[in-house]
Amino acid sequence: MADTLFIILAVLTVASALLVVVNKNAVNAALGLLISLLGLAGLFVLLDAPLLAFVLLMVYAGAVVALFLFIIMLLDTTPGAAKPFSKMTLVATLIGAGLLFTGIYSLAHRAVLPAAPATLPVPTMKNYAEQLFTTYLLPVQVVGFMLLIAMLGVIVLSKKFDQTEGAK
Amino acid sequence: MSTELLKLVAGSNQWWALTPEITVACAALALLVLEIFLPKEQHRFIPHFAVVTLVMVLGSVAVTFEHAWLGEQLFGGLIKLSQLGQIARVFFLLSSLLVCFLATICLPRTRMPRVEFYHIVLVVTAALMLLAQSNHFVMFFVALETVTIGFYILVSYFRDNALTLEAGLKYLVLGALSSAIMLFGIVLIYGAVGRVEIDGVVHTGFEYGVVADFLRHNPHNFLATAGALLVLCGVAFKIGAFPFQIWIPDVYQGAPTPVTAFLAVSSKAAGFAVLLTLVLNVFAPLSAVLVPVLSVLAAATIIAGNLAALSQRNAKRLMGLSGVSHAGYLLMGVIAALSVPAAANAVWFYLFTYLLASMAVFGVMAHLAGADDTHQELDHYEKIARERPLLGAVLAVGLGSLAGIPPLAGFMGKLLIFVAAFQAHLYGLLAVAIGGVVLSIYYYFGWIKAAWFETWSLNPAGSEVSVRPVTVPSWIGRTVLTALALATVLLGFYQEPLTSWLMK
Amino acid sequence: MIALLNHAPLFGLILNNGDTGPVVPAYGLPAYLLLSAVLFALGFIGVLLRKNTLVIYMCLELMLLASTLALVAFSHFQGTLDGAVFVFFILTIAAAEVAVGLAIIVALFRRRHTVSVEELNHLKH
Amino acid sequence: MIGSNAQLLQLAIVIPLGAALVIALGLPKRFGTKLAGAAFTLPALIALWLWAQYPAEGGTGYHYLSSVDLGLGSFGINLKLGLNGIALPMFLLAAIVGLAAGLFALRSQAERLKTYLLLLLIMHGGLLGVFASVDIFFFYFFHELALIPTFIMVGIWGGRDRNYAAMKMTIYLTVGAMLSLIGLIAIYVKSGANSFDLIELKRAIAAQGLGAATQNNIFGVLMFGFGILVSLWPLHTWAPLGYGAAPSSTAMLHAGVLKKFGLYGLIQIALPLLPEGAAHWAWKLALLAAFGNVLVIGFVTMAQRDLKQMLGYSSVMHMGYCFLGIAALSTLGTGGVVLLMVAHGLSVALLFMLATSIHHRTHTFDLSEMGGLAQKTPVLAAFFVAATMASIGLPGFANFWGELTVFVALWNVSPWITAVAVAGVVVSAIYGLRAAARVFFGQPTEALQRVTAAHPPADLDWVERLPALILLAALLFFGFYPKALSQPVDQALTPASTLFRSINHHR
Repeated sequence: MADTLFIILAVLTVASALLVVVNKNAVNAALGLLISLLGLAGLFVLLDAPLLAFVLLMVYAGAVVALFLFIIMLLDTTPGAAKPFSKMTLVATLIGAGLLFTGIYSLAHRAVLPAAPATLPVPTMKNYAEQLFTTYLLPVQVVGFMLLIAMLGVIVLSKKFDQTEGAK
Repeated sequence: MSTELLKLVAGSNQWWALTPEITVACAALALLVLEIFLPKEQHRFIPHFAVVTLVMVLGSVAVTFEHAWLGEQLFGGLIKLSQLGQIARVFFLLSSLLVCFLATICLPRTRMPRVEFYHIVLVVTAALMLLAQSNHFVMFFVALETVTIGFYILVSYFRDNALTLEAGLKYLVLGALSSAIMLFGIVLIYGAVGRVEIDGVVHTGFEYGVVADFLRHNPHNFLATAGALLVLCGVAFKIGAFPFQIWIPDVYQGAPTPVTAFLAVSSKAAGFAVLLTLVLNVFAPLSAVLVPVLSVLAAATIIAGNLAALSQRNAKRLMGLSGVSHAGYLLMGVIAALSVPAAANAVWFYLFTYLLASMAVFGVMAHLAGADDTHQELDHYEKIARERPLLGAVLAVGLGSLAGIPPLAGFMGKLLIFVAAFQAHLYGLLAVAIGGVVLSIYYYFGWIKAAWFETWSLNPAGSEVSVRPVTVPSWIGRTVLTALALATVLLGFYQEPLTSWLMK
Repeated sequence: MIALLNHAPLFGLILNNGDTGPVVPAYGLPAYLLLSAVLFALGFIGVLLRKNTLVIYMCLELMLLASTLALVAFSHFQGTLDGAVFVFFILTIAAAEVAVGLAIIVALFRRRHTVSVEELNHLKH
Repeated sequence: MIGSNAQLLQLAIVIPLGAALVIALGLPKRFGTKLAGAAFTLPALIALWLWAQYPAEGGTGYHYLSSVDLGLGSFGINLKLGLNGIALPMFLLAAIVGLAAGLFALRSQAERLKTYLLLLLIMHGGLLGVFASVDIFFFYFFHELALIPTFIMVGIWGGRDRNYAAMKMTIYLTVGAMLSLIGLIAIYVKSGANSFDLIELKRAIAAQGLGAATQNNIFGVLMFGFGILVSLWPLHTWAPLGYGAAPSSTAMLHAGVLKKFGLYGLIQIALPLLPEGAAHWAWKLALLAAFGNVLVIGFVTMAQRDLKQMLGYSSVMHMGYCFLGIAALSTLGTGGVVLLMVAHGLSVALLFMLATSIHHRTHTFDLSEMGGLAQKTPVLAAFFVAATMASIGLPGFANFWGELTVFVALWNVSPWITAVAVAGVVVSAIYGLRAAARVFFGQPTEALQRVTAAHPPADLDWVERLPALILLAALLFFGFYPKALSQPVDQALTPASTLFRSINHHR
């Protein structure tokens, strides 16, 4: 059962990711990203991380992709006659293929992967919370500041001019 | 929440050790509070608050330089306090202070909000200090991304200028790309190292110490090596090493001048602080792979930076590309540090001299920039020496130091690195570096020439009126610029203050 | 792509040759890693290939997602929670990055009326 | 404990630099020129005092030693000052020429005189520092300190083509300085002394010795690095151009003193530390110098029409003799080079100064537009002819002893090269005397007559006469009493004779 699900989800994820890369239309690309996300969320569930799957869907599907779609609609960029690819195609494909090959090669040569321990800690909400608020409290605080400057940055970059103080 | 948990929090999180970072971050918040509560006509004092805070924190770090916790791991191993960390703190605080100074010159020319700028600078400063002291890849990545996102905003801050936004977008795309590559590297390392149990506590492949241990025992692990290389790619982007230097000229030109200075000095120094930690402590067992890769990178960086800078006429692009070549010399120092430990101090010495000289030059540039911040050509420097001898002199000292002309500080920096490289037997690289220095004399001298020689002719034939009005430096501006120039000259003659402090 | 995945069981079995548990999926850590590598490579190709900045940005997100997948897989198969916790941070950072990035793209579009990287060459070379 | 003479030596370097600093801080012009005058004079007095105090049996070691740690002690860099028998004459040369150039500059009509004097003072301080440094790092450092003002002065106060000349000088000399720096660093690293102190280096290298290949490589780097700085053919092209454009005081100091840095470095550092390297390169150096600097440049000099360019080329040519003396690899040759450096420094400074005086009166440097100036300015003519004769190397002037010693030393190595070198003297006599004749005798050209009608030329006033007298007096003094210089040099070179014997034995 799990194996079948894995294959289905993996194919779904990769295929939709391919859609993001090759599709001419930005809207379709965003939809591809969305489907890819769904596949990933499914894989997360397979990996015993349903909470992460939920967060992924919330943040990405709920916010990021929605934002993308919103912006695409807002900017109304017509999928013009221009080709969607630049002339760097060959280079890019080569590098990408190289990366792929590296990944497969490393796996095929059995890069020494650590074996699974006997007991797996259950990733419950409580476990995550404990980690986040003890060990990783400092990065959590830092991320808070990061979100603050991101918010301020978006405001600065989008606010109307005449209210700014330099104008007086 | 159980009491046990609270105890754990209290036990492993030594917040007081991070007082400088916390103070700076709180000051950033206070700026926003001040903006809300202060009456509008007093808003111009808000930047002063930021500057005063930075000065105070800088002073307190300098006073408590050798505190009791040096060498200790805090926050359960997220942070490691060290001598180099203290040096990095001083460096970033000083640099941000000067960036704030530049901002007080440049921001009033635009109609952009000001408080937010200082707020972001302060937050980025705190993150930079954490970055240099992090001992754990999660902390490292979070701090790095905070810095990066801050820079995305700062680079595109003058959004009424399309070129600035274009630079912002370029920095955004390439920065995000490098972050993604680096992240994948971190993940690979994490996966390769796995879990280690010491005294019943599980340690993961995020901790520098664990990774170093693992690599010492498995120097040929493919996943870990690939991960390390990917992480170094990300760092190479930060420092602008070849082939990740392509973003530099465009972004440096488009970014507001204070931000260009911030990028050139702090961002680059952060890259080298991280690189020194990673290469010397974490990835040192991979030196058989790293040394050739880094050597080729360093040589290519020096060549690419210098060749590209030769034909530049835009001052900001020139600073960017010449900065690339400086990154090359510094990389040479990092490689040398693998076999000659003193080279790490030489790298920091170089970074400090680079800070002083670059900030002096950017200070002059900030005074000369007109309404269009992206349009700063060398031709605009004509008549500067005659009309504003102070600016001309500071510019000459700064550029001279960058070019590594004795007796200025930059020469000492280069000398120490070259000596270290020689001791590390990096002869080929040294030859490339020497060639680079000679090339750099050409374009730095061209700039000095533009400011000093061309107009000082006895027969001012075809003299046209200087197109752009120069911002007259205030007394603060004069003081800061003079101090920078004097420090650059002084460090060339008398290095005791800095070296005694770096070599402890 | 699918052909590649079909070879995954070969890799997957490597880890499971001594398994005693009742239900162990045939697709182990290597399969997830392979999938992650493929996603990462696809995203990378997309970033270099596409001209529309919005799509480039999506491809960057794809690369981040590939990392999270590998992270969760490692975390699961090694029994350390740290990897999964890191995913929280990555998701937050990615969201912030997207917000800032899109703000810049919109601001630029207001001035230039284009989102194509080919037309973003006004900075002097 | 450092003696009072050691403090005087420190003071001699500090005075010009300190005066420059005070002027830079905004001293009014009136006081500025006075201060500058004092700062040019005092080091010369100190140098004379130190020379008089130098023990007759000075031996090989350094005197007036002092050491200051400036914060790089852990790298083995200390500001260690002192003079030995080779450094003493050079220090004296720097002080005398500096005094003459300074006095000349004080009364020159340069625009922004204060800045000009400031830069000249820095240059002077650097020059004194070069020859007083025992630490080879500071030896290099002071050289650069003197070099930078040179570029600036050429670029700002220079004559025709100053931009191009300044650029070309900067690039050539920076390359040369960089190469020399690498050579010095190589010595520092390879010696294992962990010190830039020349005394320490000598001890360390004497103890362990350097491999032949290492010596060859380092000497090669130093030879070309220093060679560019001294205008070794074919890397000399910056010199005539730069001197042609440089303001007179700058040209006096650079051609007279600063240029000797490379030769001094070869004698003081490269020869004693890298004897086998020297033996390996000696023949190549001799050939380059004899055929390049002496013959080729000699003929090029004959073809010059511009007085200042001609002086520039002739100084390149005379450097050839210095290289030949070094390539002779003998105590005699090396000692001769020291004498020749002092003599040439004095005479070329005098010539550059007088060339400017001529220009003030004729408003041209073009030889073909001059003539008959001797009738109106007999004193100037007398000085110029004397200086020309000195530079040719006629007996009675210091140059004679230098050249003679070099030729004798060369004769022991190769009579053929000696023949070429002596032929060079004839060439230099031809162009030198012809130039003197063109300027001062014969009939004035029409163009000149127009100029002299508009500005009737006066003879040398005391402002020009005083520096000229100082330089000429020194030339004559050393010409009639060379022992004053040769004695300390001889003593300093005593150990070198065994060294050279062993090299020559190997050859």
